[in-house]
Amino acid sequence: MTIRARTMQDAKQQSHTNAELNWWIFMRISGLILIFLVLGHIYMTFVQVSESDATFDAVVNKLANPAWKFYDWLLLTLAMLHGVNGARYSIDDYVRSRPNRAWVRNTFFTVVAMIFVLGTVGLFSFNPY
Amino acid sequence: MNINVKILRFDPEKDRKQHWETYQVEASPGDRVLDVINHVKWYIDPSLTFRRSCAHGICGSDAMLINGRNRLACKTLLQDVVKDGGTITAEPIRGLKVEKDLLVDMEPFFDAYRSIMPYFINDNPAPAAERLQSPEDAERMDHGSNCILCACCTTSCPIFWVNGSYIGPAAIVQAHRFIFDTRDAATQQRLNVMNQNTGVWRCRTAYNCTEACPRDIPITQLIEEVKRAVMYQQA
Amino acid sequence: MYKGREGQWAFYLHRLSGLAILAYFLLHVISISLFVFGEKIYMAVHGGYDFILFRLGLIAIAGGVMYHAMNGLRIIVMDFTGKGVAYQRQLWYGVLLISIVWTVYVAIKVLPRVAAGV
Amino acid sequence: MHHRYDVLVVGAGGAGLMAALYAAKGNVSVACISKLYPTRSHTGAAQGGVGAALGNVAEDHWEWHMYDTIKGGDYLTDQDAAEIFAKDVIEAVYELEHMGLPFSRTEEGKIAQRKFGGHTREFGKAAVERSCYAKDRTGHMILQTLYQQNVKEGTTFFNEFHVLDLIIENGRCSGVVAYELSTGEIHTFHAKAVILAAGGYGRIFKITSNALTLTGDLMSIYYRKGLPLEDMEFYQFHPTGLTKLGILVTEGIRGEGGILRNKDGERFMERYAPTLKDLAPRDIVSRSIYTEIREGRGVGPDKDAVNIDLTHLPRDVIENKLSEITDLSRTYLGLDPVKDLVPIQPTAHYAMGGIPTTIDGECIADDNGTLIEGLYAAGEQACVSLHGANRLGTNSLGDLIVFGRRSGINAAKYARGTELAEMPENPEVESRALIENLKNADGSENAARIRKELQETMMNNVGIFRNGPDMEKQVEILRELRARYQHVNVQDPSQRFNSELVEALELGFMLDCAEAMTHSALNRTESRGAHDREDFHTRDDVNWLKHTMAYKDFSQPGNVRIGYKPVVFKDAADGEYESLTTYTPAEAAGFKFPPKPRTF
Ligand SMILES: Cc1cc2nc3c(=O)[nH]c(=O)nc-3n(C[C@H](O)[C@H](O)[C@H](O)COP(=O)(O)OP(=O)(O)OC[C@H]3O[C@@H](n4cnc5c(N)ncnc54)[C@H](O)[C@@H]3O)c2cc1C
Ligand code: HEM
Ligand code: SF4
Ligand code: F3S
Ligand code: FES
Repeated sequence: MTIRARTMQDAKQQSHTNAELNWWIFMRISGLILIFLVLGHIYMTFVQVSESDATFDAVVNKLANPAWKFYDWLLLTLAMLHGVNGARYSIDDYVRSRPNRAWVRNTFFTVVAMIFVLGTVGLFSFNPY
Repeated sequence: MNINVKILRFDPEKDRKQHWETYQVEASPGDRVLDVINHVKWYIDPSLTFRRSCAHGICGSDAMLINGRNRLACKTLLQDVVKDGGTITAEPIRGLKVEKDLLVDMEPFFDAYRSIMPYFINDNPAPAAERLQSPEDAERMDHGSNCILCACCTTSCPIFWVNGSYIGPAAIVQAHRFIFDTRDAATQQRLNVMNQNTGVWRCRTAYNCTEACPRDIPITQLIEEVKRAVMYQQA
Repeated sequence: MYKGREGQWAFYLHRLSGLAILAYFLLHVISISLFVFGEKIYMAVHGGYDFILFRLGLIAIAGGVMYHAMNGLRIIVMDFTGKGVAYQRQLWYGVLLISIVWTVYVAIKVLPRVAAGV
Repeated sequence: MHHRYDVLVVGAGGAGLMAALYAAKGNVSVACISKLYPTRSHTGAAQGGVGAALGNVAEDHWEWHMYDTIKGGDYLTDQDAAEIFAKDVIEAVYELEHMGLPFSRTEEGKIAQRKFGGHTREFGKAAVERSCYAKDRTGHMILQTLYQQNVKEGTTFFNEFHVLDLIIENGRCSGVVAYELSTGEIHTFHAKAVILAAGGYGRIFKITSNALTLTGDLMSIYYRKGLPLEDMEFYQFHPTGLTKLGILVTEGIRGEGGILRNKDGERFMERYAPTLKDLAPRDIVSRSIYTEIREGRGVGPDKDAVNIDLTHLPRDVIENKLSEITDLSRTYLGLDPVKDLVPIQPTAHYAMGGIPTTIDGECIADDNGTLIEGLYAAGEQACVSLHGANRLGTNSLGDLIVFGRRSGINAAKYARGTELAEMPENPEVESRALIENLKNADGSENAARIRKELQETMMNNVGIFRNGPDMEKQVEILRELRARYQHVNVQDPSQRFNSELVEALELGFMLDCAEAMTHSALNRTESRGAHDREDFHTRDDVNWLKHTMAYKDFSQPGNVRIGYKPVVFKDAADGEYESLTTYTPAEAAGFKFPPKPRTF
């Protein structure tokens, strides 16, 4: 990623996507929504109740309600995308060599995608009653 | 007053690593740091190497890390950074290859500068006299055109230190100067350069650039203005 | 270390808190999702949550989230208003204040339970 | 290493960049060699503005500008140069604007203009707004804009290359030899035409507004070839430098209404220049300040300064139109011009003299006006003799863009019509020897000490007021310093970035400039413009209406041979130019701008 646009032509060729702009906007919007989701979640599950109260039954009970299901899923998705993109910023900054960067990024994305699938499946597929 | 001047030295022909060297210098509080460093070079160790020219903060040659912050040595008075018997430290600016002592390779910095098309573009035939521009519009370029390309900002940016391809605040300041020039016709293209993944989006608003700028340019503010301009242009 | 001022530390803390939250969040999702595999496994893992250190760590995470959220707001304000940039230092001190008050509040709520072991 | 270009520009200040730009427009290959990164050049320090009779604020005509330039130059100005200049500079300023230069603006959106010392309407009646400015950083904007345009045109730059020698054989210049700072390598540049634009040499004085790098390199190199330096005795001391530091306080400060006051608070310029007062030309103001100081009316601990008073100006003017200088005095003196008086003292500022050139920028080799083929010069280091005995404020930036452009265009034209001249064998031997001598010298002389003595003695003996005995003393001092210079030993043996070596080389160049200046000044037994002799207090048009040409006399170190060149005058009939070396008032009747007593 060297910066060597010396002419207008180069500049045009190098700037064909709005990806960075879109992610930038997404970080802000998702951040705003996450304020309510995350802080609400922490308040309800950690401050008000003990973590050890998060028993199997408690979780199961809560997730029986579709509204909570949706709340949790939105939290999961937004936090995942927001956090992963944030981590990408860091990777792009600190991992300087191009091959390494691609490698680190891809491994990271794969792992996170798996966790995301796990989380989503967990939320929706499981119905004990 | 007597002060210690601690300088991070490096001679590419002798040293494998940078090392500190301390010199005792007699100086007065109103002296510039550059005066003291010159004193060391002229009367103590002539091999000490750094850039300097104008000696009053206009040419942008002598950006260095003085007492842990980027400054121009010729625009920093001793009284502002050290007391009698105290120590000042001088290191090369960060993020660029150190060539010798306080002198670094400026080419990457100027490469970034050149990449934003830092020149007026308007292919319409010019009038016989000047292109008109209101005083208010001229004022929009005031901050951007004040830049002396000293690199204090870019080399104080935590992103620039670690991310080799970030174009850096100095180049964005230059872009700002042209983007907000009502006479210029290439706003679009420059915003596109700013929209690259090496451009404005790398800035994490750390403000080191703004704090470091010897010309008091509100750099972060200009960067934010460019970010918004890119966004509105794409919207 | 470069002697940056408020902005630099705001940025480092934002990044650090963001990454820390992400790390916790990923673990959290994994552990929660384990109930797909049944109560036994789920509870086995969740037993670990009783560790004192872990629960103290959670207070830090809660504090970090508040810092990250409030500083995120600060960043958004700076991005979209000139005033935000002009008052970025004051805003940051506000962010710190809120984060500390919240962390103390969380600690007061949670610590007795940790001490009591429930 | 060996390089080949059609046109080679030495120096990347305003003059060099302008020349490179216009040479490139002439469809030839161009390279620019500079010992500094282009944007570090001292043109960036110019604050006040560039004078051009645009008439945006008040009625103005190029003839008025021409007259002011000639009168300001105390009639030593070549009037053909002044005419071309006053006409061309208007177009050149518009061209800068078209290149995007961010000028300050009038309410109608035109380029803003303000008053400046010595610029008048109707041939001296009253001050006129002629200086086109961009806040108080006009030079900075010119330098940046010209560099930008060169980036656009793709000019090849060799930055941090120090030119050490010119290759001239049989009256033809075929290139230069340069030392590359980063590697210590010697490069030869082979070219059809070479343009010199390496700036001034103010560093030979102790108190100066000039950069540490302004050491007169190319003047000295020219002089070492046995070629003449013109009018070296004329060196301008700017009236307002920050005390002790010499950092310039722009004249714009007086253009905006700043007032000079002595220790009694008196506006003393009313006594010396009743009409223009604080806006009189620089030589007059500098001398007036010095007279005040000498007569005990100075301020400051050593009573060696006077105050500039801005406190009556609106805050807005001080903060905005004069932000640069406000910033400087806050930074370096801790004084706020909004409420404090700022102590100033005259500072060595500008070389009127230098490498003699024609109005087309061609370098002149002797008293008869023989040209050196393929060699051009422009900017402060050249002497077209536009500024005569004293330069008017804002005329230097104008000089850069007008004559920088002319030499660029002419060099390209010349290069298109010629082949590369044969290079002598081993053109770099002398440069190598120069370096080897410094690296292997015996003795233990310290270059910095010699330089300091040079600067102090030049300031005292060849400064604002001059007299025979002091200057004779200085001639001896220079001989002695030169002898000591032979024993300067560069201790840093390194090849790469050997800045000690560079400083030692520069000291050698400075000694040459000081020598040419001192001899020229000693020789001119009159007072004219910036050259003020206490022992010859009046201007003497009968004997001294001529340019001095100083040649190095190789018979004995430290000797100088003096020659002369006529001054160019214009007929009242507005046609022909005529050259004069002597003058009687009767003859003058036929001239448009004949020498007159200078009052302001
Ligand atoms: C503080 C200050 C304020 C001024 N204000 C005004 C003003 O308001 N209006 C006005 O009209 N004039 C003003 N002047 C005068 C004017 O700015 C200068 O005379 C002018 O800028 C000189 O330009 P230049 O291009 O000749 O040289 P410079 O800009 O000095 O450039 C010299 C160039 O030559 C190069 N060089 C030198 N030696 C060598 C070498 N050996 N090898 C290779 N390269 C070399 C340098 O690297 C540099 O690029 C001011 C001057 C000063 C000092
Ligand atoms: C609670 C509300 C949140 C808000 C308001 C918020 C806001 C933001 C904003 C605006 C950014 C962009 C920073 C910039 O561009 O300079 C950001 C970055 C980031 N966020 Fe959040 N965020 C929130 C929650 C989270 C959560 C839950 C996570 C973790 C899963 C997270 C992880 C990150 C990371 C890793 C970054 C990148 C940091 C960097 O590059 O410096 N954030 N956040
Ligand atoms: S913006 Fe300021 S700090 Fe950055 S290069 Fe320009 S003058 Fe230097
Ligand atoms: S320090 Fe760097 S992160 Fe942005 S605000 Fe300045 S460029
Ligand atoms: S020496 Fe010119 S900016 Fe410091």
